[in-house]
Amino acid sequence: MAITEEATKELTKGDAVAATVEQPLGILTRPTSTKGWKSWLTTVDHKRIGILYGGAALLFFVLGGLEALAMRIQLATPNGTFLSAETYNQVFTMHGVTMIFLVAMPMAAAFANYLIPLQIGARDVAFPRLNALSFWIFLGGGLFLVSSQFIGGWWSNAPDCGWFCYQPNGGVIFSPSRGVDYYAIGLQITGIASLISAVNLIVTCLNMRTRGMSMFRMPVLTWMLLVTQFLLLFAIPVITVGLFLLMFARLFDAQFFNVAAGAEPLLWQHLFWIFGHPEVYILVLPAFGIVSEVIPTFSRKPIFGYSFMVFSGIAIGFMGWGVWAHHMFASGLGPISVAAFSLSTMFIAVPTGVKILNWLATMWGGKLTFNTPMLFAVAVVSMFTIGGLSGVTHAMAAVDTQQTDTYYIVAHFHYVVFGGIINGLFAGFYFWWPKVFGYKLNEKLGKTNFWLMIIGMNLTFGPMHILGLQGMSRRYYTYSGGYGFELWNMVVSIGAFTIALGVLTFIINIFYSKRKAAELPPVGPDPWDSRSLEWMISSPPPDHNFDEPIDVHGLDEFWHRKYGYDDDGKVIAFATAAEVAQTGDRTDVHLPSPSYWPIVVATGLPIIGYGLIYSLWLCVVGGLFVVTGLFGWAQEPADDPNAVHDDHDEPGDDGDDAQGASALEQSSTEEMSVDG
Amino acid sequence: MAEAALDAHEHPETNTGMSNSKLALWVFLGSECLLFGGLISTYLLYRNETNGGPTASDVFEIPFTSVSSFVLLLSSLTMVLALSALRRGDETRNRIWLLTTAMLGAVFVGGQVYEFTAFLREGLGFTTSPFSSAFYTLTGFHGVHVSVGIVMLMSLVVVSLKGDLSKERAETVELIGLYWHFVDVVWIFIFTVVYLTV
Amino acid sequence: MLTTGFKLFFGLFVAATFGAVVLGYTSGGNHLGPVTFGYKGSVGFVFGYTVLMVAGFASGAVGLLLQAFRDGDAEAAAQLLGTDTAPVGQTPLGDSMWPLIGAVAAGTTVVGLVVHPAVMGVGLILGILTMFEWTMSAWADRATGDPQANRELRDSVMRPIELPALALGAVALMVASVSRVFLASSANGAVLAATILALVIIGIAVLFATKPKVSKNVATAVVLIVAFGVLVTGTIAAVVGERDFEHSSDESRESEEGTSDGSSTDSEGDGSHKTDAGAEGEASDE
Amino acid sequence: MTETATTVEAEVERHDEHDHPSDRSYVGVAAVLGLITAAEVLTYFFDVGPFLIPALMVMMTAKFFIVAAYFMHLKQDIPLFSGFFVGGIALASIVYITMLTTFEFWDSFDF
Repeated sequence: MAITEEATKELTKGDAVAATVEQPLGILTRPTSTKGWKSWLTTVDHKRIGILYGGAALLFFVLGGLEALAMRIQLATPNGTFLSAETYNQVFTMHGVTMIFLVAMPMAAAFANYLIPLQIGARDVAFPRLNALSFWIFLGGGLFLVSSQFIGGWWSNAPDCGWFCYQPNGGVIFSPSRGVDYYAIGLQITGIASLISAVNLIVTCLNMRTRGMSMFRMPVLTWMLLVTQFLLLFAIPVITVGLFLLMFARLFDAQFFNVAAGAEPLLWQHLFWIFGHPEVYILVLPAFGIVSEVIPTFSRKPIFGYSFMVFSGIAIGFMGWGVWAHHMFASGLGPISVAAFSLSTMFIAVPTGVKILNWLATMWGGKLTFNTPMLFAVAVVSMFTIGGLSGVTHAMAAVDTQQTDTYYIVAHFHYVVFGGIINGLFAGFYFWWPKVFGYKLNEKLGKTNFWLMIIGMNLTFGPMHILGLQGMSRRYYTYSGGYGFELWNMVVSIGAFTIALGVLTFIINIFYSKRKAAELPPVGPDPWDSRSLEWMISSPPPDHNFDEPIDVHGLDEFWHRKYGYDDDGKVIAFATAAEVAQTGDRTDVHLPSPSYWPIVVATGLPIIGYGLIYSLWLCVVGGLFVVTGLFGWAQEPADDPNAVHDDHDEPGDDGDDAQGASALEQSSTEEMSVDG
Repeated sequence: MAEAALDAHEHPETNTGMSNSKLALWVFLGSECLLFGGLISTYLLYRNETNGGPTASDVFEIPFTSVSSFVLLLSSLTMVLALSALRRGDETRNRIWLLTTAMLGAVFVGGQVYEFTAFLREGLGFTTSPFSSAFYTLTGFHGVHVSVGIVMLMSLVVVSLKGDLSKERAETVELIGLYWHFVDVVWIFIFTVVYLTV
Repeated sequence: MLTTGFKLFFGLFVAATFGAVVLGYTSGGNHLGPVTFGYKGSVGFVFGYTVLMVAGFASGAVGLLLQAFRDGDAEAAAQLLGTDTAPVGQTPLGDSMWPLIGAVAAGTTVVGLVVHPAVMGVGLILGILTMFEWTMSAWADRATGDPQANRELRDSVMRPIELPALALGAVALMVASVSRVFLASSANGAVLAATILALVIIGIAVLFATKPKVSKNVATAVVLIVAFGVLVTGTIAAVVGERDFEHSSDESRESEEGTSDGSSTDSEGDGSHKTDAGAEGEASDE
Repeated sequence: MTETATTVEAEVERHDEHDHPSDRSYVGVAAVLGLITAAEVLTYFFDVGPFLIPALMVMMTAKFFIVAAYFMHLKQDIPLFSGFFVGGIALASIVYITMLTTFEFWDSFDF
């Protein structure tokens, strides 16, 4: 409990203290640094954790993108020899797993972590240390998965069963390498991270809103992220069950998927898609939320039909649970299931359509500014609509049976995933970049980035519809000439490299703009003339977020502090952002203290994972990390009583598991407390 | 500044009026329902897939499992008694009941180990059939939850012995109690669905 | 120059070693065995020989230590260090039980060498534990100048390891013992044993809860007796072994309700011993 | 048995929100739970014919609600908590039961 720091302080005050106290071994005391790389390992600040999430996800994005390029090199021409069949299986599996679990989900988590507390006017999330824990667990799980590409030989041990890993194809007989073990364990680890994060953010949204911020005054982004967290909360356990069964089946010869013993391999498909369909919305709802922030700002109009937006999001969240079997039409479910799920799938298009129409209505009659974030946001609206429509086509079971496992499916979900999600995330990057890092990304490079990506994606995924209808199957590592596949495959590959160029432009833009930013004036708190609370504080925000808790009187509080209406009902500005915004120079705020324990606990999990695969003894080591970490965590107060002079937290040391840990996190609820 | 401080201290309460930890625990328990639901469903799907091995009615020993169920139920009672004692500020009784809860939990887990060993001896291995795999996974998973609960309870006892578990920290006991009751509720399901309907 | 402490322990050393050698010969060892620790030739009564030898060498080591530190005499220490006064010792954090546990560990390891590898394993684990804990305590003793701070420092570092280990250990022992007892009983005996065990636990708890004024010593004693009883019964049950299980299907094992069931119901009422007796009877019945 | 239940309920209801039920009422609740469990176990020894499954389900649900309401004090806590619990269980039941029925029934119909 870092008691020694307190004692040194006493000495400087000149109090008569009996003992001379020296700093004992540094690592055994509570971390205090707020600068340097070490501080990033121990940080519990939701903003820094958000940046960590984003950075890690971006790295995985590049990795997953390289895998996509490898596939496109292989398929650009008939009878390609760039990848062997075995490697190709691993590459497409890792591409899918990486992009979904290690890019799209954590990227959304980055926005959620960074923005939710700011948008609801909170000082931090409900459990800052759990927040750090979920990031480190995610990173550990991600690296664990990726390590399968190197451990035991270059691309010989990665999962090779496709991202949904159907059984018994993913069993030991058909997939004898350790790859599927990595898949099963790695995804369980990242699942734990998502679950912790979901609990944390749900509590944050329900419990930590600032005065006057009722649920229906929360920005649409926060709402969508909240719905996402609920979906995660309930969907993650389902896939955990599935992965658990898979793990036991592979490692300990359990009979869950052994048809010879009377098992039903469809069980896996059900469990996977009960998770998998909500997962689709887990991925896309944050992007919807981002678009719902960007479009009103650059249309200079409030969002059209706020409550419709929110309720359609909630409706999607609910209905997402009733459609999973449409992924399984080709598996012989029986006509009634097929009919029922076919119907429910058509219905889910309704709330999605509501959203599209509301975005259009928001733009309708607005003063539109087409800068990079807006361009990406509009791209989401259009591209996602294409993806949504092709999705409705395979709600018809008869059509679906023809399309299943062809490139038509690949085209469809990439229009959703790339057109909807990645574009949405890029809109978010360009939009909040000045808030997070204090400088704007260059517009010219940004627009280049946008056009390269939008043209690239249509070149890549558009022709895939045709290929699919022509009968080209997905997941074949090569094809023969003479079936009419050559032209479109070449186009697709060219498109893929165009996208890669676009992403490269983005990365260049980051560094270029950072260098340029030194010559430009600071961006100020509100570079886009926006509407929600995060723009009311300086850019980048101070550690403590808000100097004073903000009193919220309505939706778009910040905008209403800048603008009002005259007698004729016309909008007039009566304050500038700089006048309204907080300065962020307060220095006496009691913040949650950094902690070593999250990273200690998180380190244990991949070790346990390797242990399960290679030697159970390692599990003991990993378990030691986890248990020690949790107990150390539980006895460490959420905020260091010695960090600030007012010691109003009872030093807690109870020993128990995560629950007890969260009991202690309790005190961080009161992080808003300020020493007078 | 002083006002702000006052303000901040006057409004420690949360939007829902409930502490973050308690809310978080309930959110977590909601998620656990899906976890156990999935395992129970797996079991229900495979309950008759015995692959030529022993069936449920061959091995289950209802009288013993009934006693186990009673023991777990009893431990739920002692758990609330522990919490109620601590809320009154009665640390001694709190300790007594916490320890009792842990011991009863250990008897339950001991019974499960016994049961597993007995089933194994009678030819129901983990890999015998989909039924056996599903049964061991479900009940084993529950057993692990109970064991984690016992470890937390024992830790609470130690903390209490060191004098660090006072009335003000009753919520910690409450949270662990909620977890414990949840595990009990799951067993109520398992006992009926798995054992009594063979 | 020989200190009093040294003399005492050296005497013990000589006596014990001599005793060990004699024992080794007289109980059937050959002429070289007992003096080479059994390396060249055999030792008769191995267990007794080992215990005496270990006692002897332990005494010898302590004697040498005492000689080296002049029986802990402050002036002598100062002389040795070449300073005017001996450095002021720091207040240790409190009573240390690690020397005791360390001794037990050493003893267990040696006995284990002779008796069973599992016992040796327990001894080794205990020994490693002792070294680790002792080291950490020693470190914390000197970490800062403030004993209070030292204690908290030690706790903050060590409790996350100690607490779960202790809890896990206790749970594991209890679970292992209880399940052994059930396994040794007949099917109905197990039902009975579980019932009685639960009743005893709750009975004791109710007893304590209604009389919270019971002195701490009595409470500790009862808890220890129960724990010890459970452990001993578990060990006995483990040694007795599991009952015979019929492989697969067919459930005709209801017939084995011995008389011991009845006897154990009689003895309900006063504490764990009786349960244990009951369960034990159950065990030996098979 | 019913008598115990009603007294318990009455006793609990007399307390206001900040007051927690007394130890005696907890013991009463446990007694009720014990009796239901005993009834459950009895179905194993006595044949109750076609009512077995419904009876067991009813008793199981009753036990669940009693534990949740009294031991987990959802009765006193805010409805939100019950919402999470009931929501989780409802979602799990609907989704998983649908899943199980697709294995058993849905392919036996012919159009």
